[in-house]
Amino acid sequence: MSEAKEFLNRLNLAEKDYSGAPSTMCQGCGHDAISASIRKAFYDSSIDPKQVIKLSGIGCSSKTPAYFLGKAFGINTVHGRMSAVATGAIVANHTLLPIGVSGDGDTSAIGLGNFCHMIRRNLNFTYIIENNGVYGLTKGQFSATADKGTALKKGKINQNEAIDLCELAITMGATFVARSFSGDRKQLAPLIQAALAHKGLAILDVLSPCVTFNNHEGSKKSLKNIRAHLDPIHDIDFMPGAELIEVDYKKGSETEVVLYDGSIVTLKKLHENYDPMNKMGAILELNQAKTDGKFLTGLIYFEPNRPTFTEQLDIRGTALAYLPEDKLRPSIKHLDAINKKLSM
Amino acid sequence: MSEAKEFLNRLNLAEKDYSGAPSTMCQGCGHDAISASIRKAFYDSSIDPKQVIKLSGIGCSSKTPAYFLGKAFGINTVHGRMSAVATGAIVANHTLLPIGVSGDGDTSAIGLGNFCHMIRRNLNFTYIIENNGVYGLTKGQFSATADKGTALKKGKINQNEAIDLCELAITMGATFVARSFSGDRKQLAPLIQAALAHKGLAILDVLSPCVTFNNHEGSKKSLKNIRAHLDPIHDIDFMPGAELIEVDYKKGSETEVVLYDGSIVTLKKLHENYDPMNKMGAILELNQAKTDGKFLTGLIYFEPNRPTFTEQLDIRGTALAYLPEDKLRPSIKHLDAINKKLSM
Amino acid sequence: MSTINDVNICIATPNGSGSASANNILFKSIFKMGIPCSSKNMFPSNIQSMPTWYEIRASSAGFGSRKDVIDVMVTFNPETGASDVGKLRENGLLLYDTGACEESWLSRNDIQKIGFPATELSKQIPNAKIRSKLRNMIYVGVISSLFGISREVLIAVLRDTFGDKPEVIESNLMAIELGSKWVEENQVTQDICTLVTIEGGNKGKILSDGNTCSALGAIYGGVSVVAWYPITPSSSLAETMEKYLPELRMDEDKNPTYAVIQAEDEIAAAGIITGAGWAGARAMTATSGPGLSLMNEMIGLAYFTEIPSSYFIVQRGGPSTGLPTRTQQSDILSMYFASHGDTRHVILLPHDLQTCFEFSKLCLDLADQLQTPVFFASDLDLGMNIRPSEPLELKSPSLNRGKLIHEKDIEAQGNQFRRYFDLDGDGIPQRTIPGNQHPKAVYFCSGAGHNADAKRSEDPGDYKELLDRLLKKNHTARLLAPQPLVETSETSRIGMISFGSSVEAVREARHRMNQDGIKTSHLTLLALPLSPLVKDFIQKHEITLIVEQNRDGQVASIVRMDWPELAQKIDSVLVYDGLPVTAGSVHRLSMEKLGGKLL
Amino acid sequence: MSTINDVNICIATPNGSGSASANNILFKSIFKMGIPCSSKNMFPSNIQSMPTWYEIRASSAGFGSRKDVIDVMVTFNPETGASDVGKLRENGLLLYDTGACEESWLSRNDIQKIGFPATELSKQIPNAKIRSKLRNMIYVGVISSLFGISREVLIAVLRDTFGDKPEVIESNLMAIELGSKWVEENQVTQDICTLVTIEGGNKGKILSDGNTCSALGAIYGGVSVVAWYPITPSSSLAETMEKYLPELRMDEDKNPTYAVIQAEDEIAAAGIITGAGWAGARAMTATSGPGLSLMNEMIGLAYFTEIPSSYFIVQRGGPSTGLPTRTQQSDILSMYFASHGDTRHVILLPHDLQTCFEFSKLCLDLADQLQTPVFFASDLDLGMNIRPSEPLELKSPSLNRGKLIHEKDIEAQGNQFRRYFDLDGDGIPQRTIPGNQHPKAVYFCSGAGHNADAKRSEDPGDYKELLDRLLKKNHTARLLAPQPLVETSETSRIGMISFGSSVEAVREARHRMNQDGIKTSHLTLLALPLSPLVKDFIQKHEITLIVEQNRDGQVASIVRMDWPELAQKIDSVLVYDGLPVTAGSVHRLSMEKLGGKLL
Ligand SMILES: Cc1ncc(C[n+]2csc(CCOP(=O)(O)OP(=O)(O)O)c2C)c(N)n1
Ligand SMILES: Cc1ncc(C[n+]2csc(CCOP(=O)(O)OP(=O)(O)O)c2C)c(N)n1
Ligand code: SF4
Ligand code: SF4
Ligand SMILES: [Mg+2]
Ligand SMILES: [Mg+2]
Repeated sequence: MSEAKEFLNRLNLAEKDYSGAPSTMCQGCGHDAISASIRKAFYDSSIDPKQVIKLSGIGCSSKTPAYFLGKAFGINTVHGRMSAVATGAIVANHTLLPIGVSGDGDTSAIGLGNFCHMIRRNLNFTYIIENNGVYGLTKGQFSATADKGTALKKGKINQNEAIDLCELAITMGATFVARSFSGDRKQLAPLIQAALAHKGLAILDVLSPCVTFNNHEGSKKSLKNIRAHLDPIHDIDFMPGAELIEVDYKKGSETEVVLYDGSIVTLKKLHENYDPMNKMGAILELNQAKTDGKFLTGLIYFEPNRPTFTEQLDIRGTALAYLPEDKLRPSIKHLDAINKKLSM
Repeated sequence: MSEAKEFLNRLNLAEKDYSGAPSTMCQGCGHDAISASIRKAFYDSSIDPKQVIKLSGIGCSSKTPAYFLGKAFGINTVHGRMSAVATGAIVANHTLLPIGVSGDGDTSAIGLGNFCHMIRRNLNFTYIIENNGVYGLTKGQFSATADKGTALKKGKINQNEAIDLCELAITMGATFVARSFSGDRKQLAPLIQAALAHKGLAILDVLSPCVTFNNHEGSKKSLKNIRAHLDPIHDIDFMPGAELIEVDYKKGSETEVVLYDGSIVTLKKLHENYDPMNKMGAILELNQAKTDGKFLTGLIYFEPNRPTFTEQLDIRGTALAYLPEDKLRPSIKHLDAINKKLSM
Repeated sequence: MSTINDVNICIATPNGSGSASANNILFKSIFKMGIPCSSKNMFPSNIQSMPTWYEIRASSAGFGSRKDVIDVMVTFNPETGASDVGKLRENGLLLYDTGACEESWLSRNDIQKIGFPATELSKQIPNAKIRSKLRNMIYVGVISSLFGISREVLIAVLRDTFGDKPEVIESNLMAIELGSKWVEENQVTQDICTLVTIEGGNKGKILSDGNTCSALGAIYGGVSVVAWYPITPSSSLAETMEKYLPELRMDEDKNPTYAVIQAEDEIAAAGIITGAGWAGARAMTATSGPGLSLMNEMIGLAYFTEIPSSYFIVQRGGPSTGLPTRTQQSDILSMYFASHGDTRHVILLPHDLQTCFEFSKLCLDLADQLQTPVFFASDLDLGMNIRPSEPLELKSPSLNRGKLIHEKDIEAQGNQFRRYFDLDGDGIPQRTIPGNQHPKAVYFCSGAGHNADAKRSEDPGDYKELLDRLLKKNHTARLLAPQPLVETSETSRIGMISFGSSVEAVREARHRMNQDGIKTSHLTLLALPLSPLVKDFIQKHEITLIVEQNRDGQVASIVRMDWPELAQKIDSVLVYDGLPVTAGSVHRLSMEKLGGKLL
Repeated sequence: MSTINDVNICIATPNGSGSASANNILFKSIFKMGIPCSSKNMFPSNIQSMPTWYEIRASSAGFGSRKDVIDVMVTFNPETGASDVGKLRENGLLLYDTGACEESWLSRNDIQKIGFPATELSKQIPNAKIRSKLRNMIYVGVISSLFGISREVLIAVLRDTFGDKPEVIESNLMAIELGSKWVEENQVTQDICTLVTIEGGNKGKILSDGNTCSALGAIYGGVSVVAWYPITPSSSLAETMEKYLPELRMDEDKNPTYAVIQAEDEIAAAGIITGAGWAGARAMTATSGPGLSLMNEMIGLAYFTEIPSSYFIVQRGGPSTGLPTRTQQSDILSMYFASHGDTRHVILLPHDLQTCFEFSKLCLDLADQLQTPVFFASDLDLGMNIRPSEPLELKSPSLNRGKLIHEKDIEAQGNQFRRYFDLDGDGIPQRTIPGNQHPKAVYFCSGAGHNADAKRSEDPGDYKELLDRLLKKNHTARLLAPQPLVETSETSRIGMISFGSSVEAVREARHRMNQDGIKTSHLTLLALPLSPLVKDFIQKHEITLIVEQNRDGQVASIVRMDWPELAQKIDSVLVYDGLPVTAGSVHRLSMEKLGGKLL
């Protein structure tokens, strides 16, 4: 009996080393496909799971961090507050690589305010929204990303305009904003790799059909309708910095974005003149796509050099969580001086 | 002794009929000037105070509804939740004219998520933000509208980009978005009149210097700095619908916007080609002003015909709060039918 | 020994596999036979493929709580099969699919086992798409034949359920017949129980769940603003309102006399009803623990400013996310003390479908009468499990809006109105609402300190007066809220107190204790703050056991706080594993507690 | 009868008028004379022009609580003048500005009155801009001359205060001299009190407030993540940290060993410290009632997932916005039961500057040791009022990180680690943090039901086991938290219990009761849950009065819940008007309570 040779990445890890517990999603749920892309992205980028932390809120989507990278620490927080908890965790240990998964309900409804403020801070964080336009776990009520005119299974019609989380993220100052589709692993996996390599906050709004509650006729976020209206702005490739050195990467293809760790994102344009580093252009294009009833996908906006939150706080070196006692406690001498000052 | 003749409006009310309790703001506080403009707007528009409800959150700004329209019912809610409380009050009684005052801390920090969702619903509400870039009532900490690079009195420098509440409001789908300055009553009062006449949500972001905590050198929201960088997009005039009938208003001046109640807003352009009904144009112009370090003021964006929240809910006729018992309770017959159905 | 109409059937399936419909039909069929019955759905916090158990109990004596013994186990979930088999009582009956069964399940020799080829049989269903769902109907067929549910009853239930979809009725019936034919052809039998039609049994009775009845109660209670945010197990309360309101509450111009708002979060939901309450609408929200936690600040505002508002809390396993699809009564103290500062709240405690219906209206009434947030405290078991009941009865004739006064009232009392003045000595002031045109009607409402004239005040005297009056109002509520139901027996030295979804289990446990020769009295608690009748009851008995579905004995704590002098006369019986409480556990724990005290 | 060093001076001004600085200088001068003294600032929820009262008490016996009698009233606020005069004791001294005085103020004939032309005098200050502010320094001058504060002391204090700004010192001194010269020239005197320097008095002592000492305590306690949202009266705690941290907590590369994050709201602040605690940092937030209400849900998450986190709650007048600048102890139950579900929390109760300093570190320690949210409960009086104290002393030598284990620990215990397993029988499991490279270290943390191995579980047994262990942990805390300080006297039948900012007033009240012939014992409560020593104490006394600054007797409620058998041996003394509690009110209310019981 000959065993099939396993493919290993630069850390000598196989893809299965990036797996987690068995999924409890409904069969065919978009969220499972995203988990698969996440696993692939980490594997392809040869990231050590022990250096990763996983976070989430509450929802079907928010359960998924249990289903990838079982060797990484993870936390399932409360509904809508992943952004706050992540802020604390990342400040406490900025040396780890954090990835978070949230739902559209989690992010755009109860969590909206905290989400916006996390963006402002440019937390170094990859924030994936598994966007199905409904509250899956509570059985299919509209979320704030439900498209106007969409019908619930039971017939109710949504009267509100959907919140476009990409547009909002750009407006709030996000430094990496992408949209993709759970079913498009070829686009999604490199986008996640790029997001992980990005220094700063990366928002990925991933359309992820809820096959149980939002996959009927009349729903704009059904698998069929999304498929029919995808509008990628470019083909995307990602080459991790470390690998570049080995393969002696040949520059010059289409548009390249070099990330701070030397990784290269290659974008083969499908949209004429689209410049992902132009904020106003990105917002215009998003609005045009909305008018056209299309789902613009790809790396929509990118700003490489803004200081991250921990940089703003001057946190460098040892993680705060690992500082030894002698770094954490001022000397008695200082206390004497303070007492002296207070006694005057 | 001859008494000075009082000027009366169409309701035979004098300006003092629009006054409230004496202010407890610091002397020179921008908020007091805004209260004065609010009084003037109501007086000029001949609105019956008994038909008005006033709402606010918590903060110096949020105290001010006590200082105008003493004859109107008012409520001071909790920090950041005016939007939610107003939603309930307006749904309960859509026949009244609601006006709310909030602060930048109230709106852009703790209240941001609820603010965004209120906007999405297009609540029929005039929402004034008295924007001073600090938490006045808690003694001058930065709020989320503090400009990047601004210094606190004690020296701390703000590292974050300010949230531009006008841009955000437009992005979230507000149907009336204006910016003004507490010291510019000539612009502010007609803007408030127009906001009150607007059918839908009107956001007024009013720069309102905090003379106690944010009026020093190094602050971009100091009285002096605001004054020096105001950039009005037009001169504005407002003519209430009711008066039009009387004075046989002559059309044709500059740009006119006719509101649903027949009122007319006249905008004399100062910015070439500015069209307040173009969403993308408005966002571009706001961003340009930011780049130029200017405070764009005037009616920045306007969309006249979107159904309001209560219209979406089909609420018409008698206010829910005033429905008599026979309208509120279904008949016993119906209950019998329900029992029957449940027994099958 | 086979019984007549006494059996507890547990059906174990993965959720989302179509079993809900099968179980429902089975349960309704037994109900339709006139047999006293009840059901419990123990489902996971998940949408598809995780373990669910549905228990159907027939009880000739009419006990409706979850039975602690499983007589029949249907193992349709491979994941839990092995442990499910272990839950069967001795001589119980195991029903399994021979096509999806593991050897280990069959190792018990002290039980009856009937394997039937459900997977195989289901292949005869022509439409392959629905085959796997209809596999569940096969066990319905098997059970109906084994236990004696007639084809006619099943058909009637299928008709009631799928009314206008004959093709659905047909395919379901076909699957049922596959199962029952298999039983008949193979001449399989059991000696657990025979289900026998009771003529006139369940006649006129309804089948429903607490959330549905609460929803109807609120609609009949004249609610006009509903704001909510989805959360299990309260979502179905709001969603049922959304279902019924359009047919029940349109005015003659076809305009709704209500608004239902799905808010962006629970803080907004609470804010919306506070705004609506201030403006004069009867307003409510529905939520569970996590939402309640988020609403604390707004509840404090409504308490301090005296704004009527109704909070329907359907409790689940806490703290935190906890067990979101399991039942508990552990938010009592959270409601009672909701908000920072000195607060005390009024809580209504329904325990069956009729009180769910009635107390919903009462909640809106009391909120108006007391001008404060009032809580309606249900739980997942009461709220979501289907049970029989007499038809819902509209008892209170009209809406009580309390001391809400209008222009003419102000005139009548000499053009005087003081918003926060205790005119009647009951702690409850008069209230006006926006839109009132009387020049004296206006007041400014603020969550900051204020005096009797609603003017802001930081005066220590004004502040203390306000706090004291709020407490007085809470005392008024002791008598205004529904008074407990007391069943005393002259000879019993033991009292028992229960509330909510425990009441039915306690009734059965007392019956068992009575059989053991232990007589007990019972008090059904219907509201907090405690009525003086509770004090009387405890005083009258040597020992009173308070049965609660929480860890900390939350109601008992309140008794201790209120009447410390009685503290030594009470003890707690606590069941808090998340499953609906059984008479067995109440019985056992009560005997343990009494053991040391009386026996 | 004039006293020596016994006087209570109340200065009434509009806030924001520059009086804060004048009052501060006056108070420090008395302190510098070595006289035992204390101060209370009663300020409005407003920035400018509303009534403020600042009380300075000199007490030769060394009592530091607010005095219930006002000996001297400085009426510099026209708005409150009339009522302020009414607060003066008989024969008290009224000081007023003849240029800003109303006739009605002078109608009392049972008091001494000294009017001085402050407005007029202030015109001599050349810089018109600062004239109105410096008008306040004139009363400082008047008082110093009337009561005997020397020029040297005043100059020294001005120097300490304005150090590097000679021109400010000069202008202030000029204003003071205008006042004192006026007294000398007019030969005015009083017979209330003479202030006499006590050599060596206050030597080495510091003057500070609780928030400052808490901030320092947390910094010395090794806090590394602070997240907060501004709210009175807790803001100054966080802001003082921001002030001290840069000088105290930079590593050798000049990088901070901390992060202070001004969050966008309290939910985020709680979320941030929860995330930081999970990741292994010592993390805290500071807030007051409304913020606490908003944090409920996150506190429940931390409780259920056992994440260390520290909540510094500086209490103020509630509920709702309440009296935001007044003091209270009314959030005890809110902290104790924070979050929905069955929860019990640990609360530390500092009562002076040293315990503020010590317990801050202890709070961080206990959070790590118990792996749970721990509350540090201060209040506005303790947190914001300046008082003297012995110098802060660093008592506990090293940080206690509890059962936080690393790679080598897991190896040492045989490569085994079970996150939620009660290894030691104290309810406290071991904990790892992200970054730990041991293959067994990893766990997934969830607020949903989980088993001892941190796997999600809806099993009723797992769930109950978890809830029971959490309660066991809380019992462990009874002994781990600081034990009460007990002063018993053999002969006393009466016990008194107090905590926080009441302790000092109770000390004085007991002194007075002692003078009345009533001996009392005292227990200073330092933490919740209650130590068994509290039980002993109550048992030993016929009656124990629990003194609290809230309406509902919140700590007494907890005593009743914990030890119902003691319930009849306790009673409550409740002061809750928002002002710092006085010995007088405690004395009076205690006597009332005892009246019916013992005397
Ligand atoms: C405070 C609070 N409110 C409500 C809920 C109930 N709840 C659980 S998941 C969820 C919505 C999840 O929707 P989304 O984030 O879109 O995730 P999805 O299930 O669609 O992947 C809600 C409302 C909760 N857990 N906590
Ligand atoms: C839940 C809660 N958190 C914090 C506070 C304290 N607080 C009162 S006002 C205020 C800020 C007000 O700032 P802003 O809205 O900008 O109003 P301004 O005073 O500047 O006019 C804060 C944080 C509060 N009242 N409630
Ligand atoms: S309910 Fe929807 S979102 Fe949730 S697991 Fe199923 S398909 Fe996915
Ligand atoms: S503190 Fe600032 S915002 Fe508040 S009243 Fe004074 S000037 Fe106005
Ligand atoms: Mg979703
Ligand atoms: Mg502000």
